[in-house]
Amino acid sequence: MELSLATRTVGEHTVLEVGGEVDVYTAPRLRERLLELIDGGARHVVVDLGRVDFLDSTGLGVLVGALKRLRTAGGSFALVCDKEPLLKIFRITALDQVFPLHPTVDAAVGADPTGANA
Amino acid sequence: MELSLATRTVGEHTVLEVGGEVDVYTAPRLRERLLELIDGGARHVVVDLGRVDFLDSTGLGVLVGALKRLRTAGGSFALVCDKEPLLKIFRITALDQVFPLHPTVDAAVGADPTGANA
Amino acid sequence: MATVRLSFSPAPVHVRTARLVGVAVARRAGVREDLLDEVRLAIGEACTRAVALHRQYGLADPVLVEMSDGGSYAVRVVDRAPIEAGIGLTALPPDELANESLTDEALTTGVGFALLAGFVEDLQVRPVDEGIGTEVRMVWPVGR
Amino acid sequence: MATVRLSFSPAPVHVRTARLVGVAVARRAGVREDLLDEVRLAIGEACTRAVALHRQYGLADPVLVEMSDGGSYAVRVVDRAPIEAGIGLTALPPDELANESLTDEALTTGVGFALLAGFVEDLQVRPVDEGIGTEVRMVWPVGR
Ligand SMILES: Nc1ncnc2c1ncn2[C@@H]1O[C@H](COP(=O)(O)OP(=O)(O)O)[C@@H](O)[C@H]1O
Ligand SMILES: Nc1ncnc2c1ncn2[C@@H]1O[C@H](COP(=O)(O)OP(=O)(O)O)[C@@H](O)[C@H]1O
Repeated sequence: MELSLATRTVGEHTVLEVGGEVDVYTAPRLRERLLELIDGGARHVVVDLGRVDFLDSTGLGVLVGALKRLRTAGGSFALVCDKEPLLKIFRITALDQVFPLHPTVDAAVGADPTGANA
Repeated sequence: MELSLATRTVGEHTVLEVGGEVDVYTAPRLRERLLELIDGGARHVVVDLGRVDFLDSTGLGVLVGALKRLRTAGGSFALVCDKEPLLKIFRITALDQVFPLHPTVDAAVGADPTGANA
Repeated sequence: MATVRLSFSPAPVHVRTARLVGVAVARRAGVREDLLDEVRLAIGEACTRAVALHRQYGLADPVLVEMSDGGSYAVRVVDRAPIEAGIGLTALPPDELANESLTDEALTTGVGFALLAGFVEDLQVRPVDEGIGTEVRMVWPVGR
Repeated sequence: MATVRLSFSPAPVHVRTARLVGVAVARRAGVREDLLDEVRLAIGEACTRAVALHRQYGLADPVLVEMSDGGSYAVRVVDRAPIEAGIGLTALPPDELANESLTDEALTTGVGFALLAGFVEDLQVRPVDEGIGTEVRMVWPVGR
């Protein structure tokens, strides 16, 4: 239920594993953590939504914010998600056309040209 | 969460295993089952509360009703309960002085003189 | 101070909703985990009593549960039944509990009140300030 | 027809309470299990929107969620914000979603509305009948 956040590094990529409910109550903590990572120099960020039980518009807004910030900084941002209910949320909001969405962390890291070239 | 009821026979005793929540919403179903058993001829009834998650005054009322009915019919009625929170409920209501309470079904069956002699 | 109010048609199934909400709000207000079983039971008993009274008097009015956290977790359960019915509940002594002459309703009411009084240290049962009805007021501490 | 009403101070944490209650009452009303994720999301979005409006306008008034089951499961989420703010939400096209000039608030609002419109077949957003405010009305079928 509660938000969980764990960071690890895969080559040039910073992978943020998110678990629990990302909603109007917990999204500020996700935003804070993403800002810390980006301010700390992370340029290629992968957010793994594999253990997310609930994601609402506030959580999606935070993810778009991180995408924009990294784009401005010349970095990259991708999401890992393989659960159909979550994918449906991205489709319905047309955010599947905004985010690179991958079924696994490996696919996300491999698909990122910047990361692959590094 | 939902009420579950299962009946089995141990010698002269009819053991009713109750699980889930016994409250104002589900207690009528427990009452009905106990009446069925008693009307069907059961005289030595043991109610096993081992898998009960929640028990309120309505549930307790139903158990007292069964006790009275069996007493009138010359039968016996006992409860199996070993969880401290549940035992506390019996103590607070003084119903621990009304019901024979046993930690296991074996203890309940063994302690019942009618059953033991049968 | 944040307040959550739940009101529901006087049906047994909604007592479950009230328990669910009462415990969720208590947890969020910071009531200790080991008190939550008591909170669940006490809110359930207060609502069961209110629903029984509304049914007894044929009242379709909703039962109200008000939860607020301002330094402590306070829960009010309000019914709209005539006052004589609401006040003056007493716990029954053990030798009366299994007495043949005691009706099932009276027994359940007595046991319900014993549970409320036994589990809630800070308990008040009193007439509502306005109109007809009784309120059961329960307070639990918050924080460690 | 049974009705459950929940009202809460406009704080994010209570949106969780509203989701919890909304789904519990839906389940008891007989809404199909495979619709409950949508119910959870939609009630959450409607309440998130109402809380955001109350905060934006500095309103301490509670947000109201009313659930009723009379042949179907109907949920109303009522805010008390000035009407211009409430009506006229539109879903954003993809090329605008990640546009730098779009504020985070506007994006979240647009995405929230897209989720409501996308998940709830029977959705109405309209001014409240009395006083100031908007109501989001959602209906789901009950039974198999
Ligand atoms: N709004 C939501 N945001 C994110 N995940 C969700 C949301 N709603 C449901 N889920 C998640 O989707 C999963 C549901 O999986 P499941 O019931 O197996 O769906 P399906 O059968 O469509 O795969 C669960 O992990 C659940 O927590
Ligand atoms: N009102 C109640 N009626 C019946 N069982 C209850 C009630 N409240 C709590 N319980 C049950 O008591 C058990 C709690 O056990 P636990 O938390 O281990 O308590 P303890 O630590 O006191 O043994 C759970 O099975 C819980 O569902």
